[in-house]
Amino acid sequence: MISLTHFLILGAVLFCISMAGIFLNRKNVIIILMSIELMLLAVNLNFIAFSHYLGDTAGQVFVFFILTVAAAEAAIGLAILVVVFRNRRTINVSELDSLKG
Amino acid sequence: MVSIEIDGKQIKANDGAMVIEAADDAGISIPRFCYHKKLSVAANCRMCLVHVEKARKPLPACATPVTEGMKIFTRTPLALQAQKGVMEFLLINHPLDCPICDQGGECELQDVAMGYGSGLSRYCEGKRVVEDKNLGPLIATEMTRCIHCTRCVRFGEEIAGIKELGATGRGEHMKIGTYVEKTVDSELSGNVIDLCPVGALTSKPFRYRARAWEMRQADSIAPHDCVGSNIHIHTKGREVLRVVPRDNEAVNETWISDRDRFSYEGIHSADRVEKPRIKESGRWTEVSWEHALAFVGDKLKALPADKLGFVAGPSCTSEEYYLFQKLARALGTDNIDYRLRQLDISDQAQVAISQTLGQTIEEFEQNNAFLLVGSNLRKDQPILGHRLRKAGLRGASVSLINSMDHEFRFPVANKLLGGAGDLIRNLAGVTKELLAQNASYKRSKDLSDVLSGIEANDTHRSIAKALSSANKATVILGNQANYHPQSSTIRALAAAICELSGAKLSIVTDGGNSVGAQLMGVLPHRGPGGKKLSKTGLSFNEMLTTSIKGLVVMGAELDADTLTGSSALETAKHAEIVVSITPFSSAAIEKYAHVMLPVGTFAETSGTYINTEGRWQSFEGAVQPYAESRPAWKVLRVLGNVMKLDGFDYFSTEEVMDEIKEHVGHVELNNLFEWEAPAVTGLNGSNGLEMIGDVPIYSVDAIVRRAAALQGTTDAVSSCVYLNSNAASKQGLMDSDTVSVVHQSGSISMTVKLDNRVPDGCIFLPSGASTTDSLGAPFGSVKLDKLAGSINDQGAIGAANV
Amino acid sequence: MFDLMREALSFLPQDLVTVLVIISKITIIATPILLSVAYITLLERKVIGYMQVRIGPNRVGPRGLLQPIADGLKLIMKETIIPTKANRVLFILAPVLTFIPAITAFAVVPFDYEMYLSDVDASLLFILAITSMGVYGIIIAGWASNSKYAFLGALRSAAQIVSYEIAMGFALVGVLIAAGSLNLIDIVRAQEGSMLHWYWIPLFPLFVIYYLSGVAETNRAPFDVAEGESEIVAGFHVEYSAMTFSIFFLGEYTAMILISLLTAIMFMGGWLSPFQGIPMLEEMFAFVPGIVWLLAKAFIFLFLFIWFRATYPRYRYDQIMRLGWKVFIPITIVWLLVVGVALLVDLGPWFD
Amino acid sequence: MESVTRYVKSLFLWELLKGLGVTGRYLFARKITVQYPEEKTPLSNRFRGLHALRRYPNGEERCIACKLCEAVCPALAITIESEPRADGTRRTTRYDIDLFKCIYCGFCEESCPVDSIVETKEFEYTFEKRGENIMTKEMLLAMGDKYEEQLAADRLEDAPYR
Amino acid sequence: MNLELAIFYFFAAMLVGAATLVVTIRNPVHAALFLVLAFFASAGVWLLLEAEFLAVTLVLVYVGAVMVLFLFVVMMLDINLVPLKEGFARYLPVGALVALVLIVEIALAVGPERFGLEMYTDPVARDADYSNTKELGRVLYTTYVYPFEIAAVILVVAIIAAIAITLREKRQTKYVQPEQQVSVTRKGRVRMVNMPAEKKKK
Repeated sequence: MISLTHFLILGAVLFCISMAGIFLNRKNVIIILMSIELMLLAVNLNFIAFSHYLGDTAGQVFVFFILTVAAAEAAIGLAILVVVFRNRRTINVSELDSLKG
Repeated sequence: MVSIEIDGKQIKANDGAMVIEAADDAGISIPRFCYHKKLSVAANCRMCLVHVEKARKPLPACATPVTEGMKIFTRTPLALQAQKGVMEFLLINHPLDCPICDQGGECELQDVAMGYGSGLSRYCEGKRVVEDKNLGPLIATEMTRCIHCTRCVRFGEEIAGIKELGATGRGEHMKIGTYVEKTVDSELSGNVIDLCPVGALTSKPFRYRARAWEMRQADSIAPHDCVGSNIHIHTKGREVLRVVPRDNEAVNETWISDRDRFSYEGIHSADRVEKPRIKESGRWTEVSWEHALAFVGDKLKALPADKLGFVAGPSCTSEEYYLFQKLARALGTDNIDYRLRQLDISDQAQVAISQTLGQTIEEFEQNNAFLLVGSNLRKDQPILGHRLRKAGLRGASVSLINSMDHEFRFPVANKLLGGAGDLIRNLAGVTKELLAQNASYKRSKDLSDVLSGIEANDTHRSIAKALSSANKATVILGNQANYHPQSSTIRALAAAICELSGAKLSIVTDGGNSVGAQLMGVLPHRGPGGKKLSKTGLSFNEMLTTSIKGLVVMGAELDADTLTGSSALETAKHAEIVVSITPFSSAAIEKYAHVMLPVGTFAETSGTYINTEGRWQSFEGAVQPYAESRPAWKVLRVLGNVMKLDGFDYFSTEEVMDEIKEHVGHVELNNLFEWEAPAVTGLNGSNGLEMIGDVPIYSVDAIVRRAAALQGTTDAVSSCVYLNSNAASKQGLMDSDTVSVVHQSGSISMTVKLDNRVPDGCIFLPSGASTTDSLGAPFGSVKLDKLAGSINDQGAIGAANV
Repeated sequence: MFDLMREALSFLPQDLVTVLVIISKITIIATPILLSVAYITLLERKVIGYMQVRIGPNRVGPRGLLQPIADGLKLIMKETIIPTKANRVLFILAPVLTFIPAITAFAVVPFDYEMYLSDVDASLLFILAITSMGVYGIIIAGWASNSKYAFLGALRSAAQIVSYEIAMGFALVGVLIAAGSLNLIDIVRAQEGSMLHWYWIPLFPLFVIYYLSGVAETNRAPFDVAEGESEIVAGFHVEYSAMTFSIFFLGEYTAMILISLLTAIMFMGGWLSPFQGIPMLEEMFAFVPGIVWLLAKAFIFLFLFIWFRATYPRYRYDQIMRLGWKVFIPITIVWLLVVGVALLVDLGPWFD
Repeated sequence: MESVTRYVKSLFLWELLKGLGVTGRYLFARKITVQYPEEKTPLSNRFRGLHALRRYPNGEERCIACKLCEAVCPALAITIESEPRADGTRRTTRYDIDLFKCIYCGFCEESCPVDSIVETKEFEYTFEKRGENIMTKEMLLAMGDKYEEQLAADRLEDAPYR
Repeated sequence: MNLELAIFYFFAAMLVGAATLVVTIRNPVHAALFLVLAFFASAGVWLLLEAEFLAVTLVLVYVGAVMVLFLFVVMMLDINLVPLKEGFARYLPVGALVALVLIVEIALAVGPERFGLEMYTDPVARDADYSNTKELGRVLYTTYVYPFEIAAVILVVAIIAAIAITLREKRQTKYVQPEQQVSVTRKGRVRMVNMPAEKKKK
């Protein structure tokens, strides 16, 4: 039988991996964005797991909102990325050191 | 000058000019067939009918002299209708065989029919058919196409001087042909091909080969005589298909000789060498250029400079001569010569830097008196012969001192014939007579000593009178005079005559570029531009008697291009290396040479010829050199590089020319020279027969000797012993007998031919052929022994025609 | 039939039997689809040929009937060329990714009252989600080919599909508002009554937009700029040959069938007889199984696909995007309001 | 009014439906496809197919090497070399047509003064090796011999219009 | 081990593997594709948790749209990958350490002693006609209607912001309005004028 623990551990591992991903790819904005998406996914997993085991739909509603906001975040993040690349010809975080637009 | 109006255009015309001339000058085109600016007016084609104001009928423009205020219209309905009508009449009997006609595409009749004719013929009866004539190996005929313009007939009468072609019959039955079955033999006969406005007379070697529009045209210079006729070379792909004249009033007018016209056949002879060849233990192998040049370079460098000899023929380009002498002198030798046929060069230090005509060709024609010494001008330099004839017809007095009774087609004032000795004796006679008249001559003492034994006869006196009385006179030394074993004496006497009579001295040389060879310094005693050398090298004849170890031969075949063929071959045989820079191979070359470097002929290289009047004429190559052969100047240039000699880095003949101009540009040509008193001795000859030699017109150089059509003409003298009937009967010989000819260095057996042009006591033997080279120089006494087994002994075949 | 199978296999464990039954159901659905894809290609060539006043393929077999088999054989036998600089794994994966979503969607398609593979509650959503996966095949194909043309084609195609998915989704929202369910079976049931009860009348604009978006989604003419041969050779599948190419083909035609079926189900009453509610005819045609009606309706839409291709010239790319964003989406939104109002006022005969 | 009609028409995609109508009508139109290898359309007697060189009835080749075809050929496909034959007549020694260059314009045929070079109705030919695209004089004459009857008939039929 | 557990482990392994590859793989296109796989796997996990609607939405929104956007950006930008991968090895220990510390912390916090099977009983089995979608919809449109509206506003703002950020200033292409194009008639383009013939001036 699957217990809540299974899901919680899975979420934790996922979160740690994405955390490590941000460290490992600290130069590449795209991968950082992806890692953030993964992080949110881990969070969502916990929400749904608790919602399921507690029999409360509120958790799922939260997931719904997180999905919405995450999509918006991805859209704006990528838009910024595209503009940055267009202006600077690079997406290397360590080179993005100019405050001038 | 009169002023006339043609098509509303005001024109000034010369008095007495014909309307068509005025129109041509003004650039107004009037169609014509029979009119030609170099020929007399016949006005028989009627194509040039024009409308003249106040004339009731259209008038032929070629036969209507201009008058003051004349108004001419070439485009009025009357003129156009007349032209259209004439065109229709002309086409009545002209076959519509343009597709198989060689003239198709460059036919005046075609062009004029397109421009002035009607698209329709109302004639529906049968067309006239005319039998074709055999005019020899040069001219093909299709007499049905003839439109009776009579240009060819007038050419024969007026230019060539032989009335070979003529019209027989009248009206519908008029035919152009030779009166009897005869070929057309003039040395200028090929010009009727250009003259013929239709395809009735076309070139036989070119027959059916190509169309006018297929060929590319390149300007060039003919290399076979010292006139340097301007020619167009017509090519298709890598092949030279024909040669036609290029108008140059100053040189060849609109004519060229048959030799220049048909020699191109030799370019594609089977003798052409494809790749460099090296002889190894008697066997020829083809090698690469790198290999061949390295081989030649190594061999030449290994030999001591004084054992090297450089020999060039008289028809190379100036650039080739220049590089050739530069190569020789860079190798440290002055053993270089181009005078392969001159036996006596003892006056080489005194003679002019370059031997020329001494005047321009146009001036040459203007002379009132001529003395030809040892020259068959008509055959040797046909264009000069034509100029001479023009002068002769005009009334100039022409005198000959010749060994053979060459035919000149105009009245000759005085004629003196005889062997080598007689030549000098007659010249001395003229000199003596002139000396007698002009006692105040500064060198009269030198001469009178020499000429003490000479008596002047009436003819001498007549010649002397003609020369001294004429306001413009010329003494011409021809090939025979130059080849003469005592030619220095001839030159001295001629110079003396000129000084005494005020005449000009003209020395016409053989080959296309003798003048160039002299100016470029292909001589043992002079460098480029006549620069005096500290040391005199060996001349060609001296090379033959010295043991030369390395011989470089350019543009010459030692057997046929020398008068002393056998000894030349003997010398070559003893050399360690003989390099032949030649387009062709031959049995003789294969025997004497060790390396053959194939080079291009005149059509395949760019270069410059300097003609006998000192005119520099440059030309471009018309075609790619055959197979792997290269232009000779490039071969010499790379040979210089291979031997690591300085100053051989040229990229074009123009660069070479620029360098030549630096050395030669300042030279002024003048034939007169400080002659030394000649020795007029040894004139009596032998009691027996004396030999006369000359190079026939179609044996002058390697290309001509390989031109098949020219070799089929009657001028291509076959190797026989020629003597007149008188001498023959004295010797007990008949025509076609076989005799053994015994001369200085050998004997050969030959057929006898009777020819009354040969003077008494002489026999004539053509030089320049491999069959006669073993006899040595063609002068001096000779013996004929009748051999058994002659044809006439067997009585089988009658006398051949003479 | 499946009950019989369960009984026969009762000696096996229960779970295994379930799996086996599902697999056999999948086979029964998938095989005809694959076969019909083959013959739709023939149909397409024939119909386009006829519309262009020619005969079309007629060499292989009687009247060209074996042509698809010959084509298939040829494609199987040919060498699969993988460009040197291509990404091998993704290059092979891409055609699979186009085909799998298209065929997976059939899992929730009901063919008759009781004839379906699975009755998913949110089957409409499922179909939407699964079909949106098809774009990956195209993007990956374009990228993995490492070719300019393929990449351009992929970008065009992806942007087009994503855009039209919105209009398509809105059109489906209209259906789901009208039917009050995300379940396809319930949607068909909601249209029972007569031909006039079908949703094509109240949702006519949505019906047209759904179908046209379907045409655009499948990259068919006149929206086939993704493979516009006059500009970018063949678009995303330039570099594909033989089997890999034929799987793209399979995917495209399976998607066509799917769109046709869904249109029939959602707007034309699915398996319902057109004579329902008409006194005499209803009985007369009562014997005809519902699946025949469904297939007949789907065939009409399939034929329209082909008809469009034979008729219309290709849209320019910017015109396609304009049509999707500026025409279709506004219309669907407006009509959603109309449907909402109609639902509020219980407009008969559909919303009462 | 007109704008209203146009609006209605565009709303109901009238033009597009008309287009569908056109193709729909043609779906049932009579098909005009010719089943090529079995059926063939009649060829004009001016059809321009593979070339041939004709002969006179006595067997003499017609071509006289006038090279008009070579000159007129816009694609420079014809190569002719000529020489007098042993009997002195003007003949070709080489007559090549490069079928890769040839554009089958028929100018050669039109320019030929003796109707020698003609174009047959033969259009079904292939090359398998390099070099087969060159039709030599022998091949052309063979073509002429093979189709002489047809060629003569075609020319006769067309004669009044030339 | 029953089927359900097996499916869980399968999806879990897929999720963890894909996630690991996302953060470690060199090629960002591959990373994005593995992220898609990760979303898929988590959708599978969510299905096990009976959140069908969210699972399908995850696929629809993330796989169908967001990741396509990611791929687009990754493919379109001409990124020089070499410098971006620099220092991967250098950061590896730090990253691993942080991840490890984090996982230990979480394990201490959410161990089975607090969230174990014993603590939480199995969720109550739903009725046959229970619809997750319906339930979610009910809650969303009642209790959470304001947050729902706010989320919608956020999305709209995000769309507008994204377009505004990337929009280039000037439009160089000369765009034709198709509706104007097709409505052109002869009348609108050609004007027939009646004029007397001009007389030639002398």
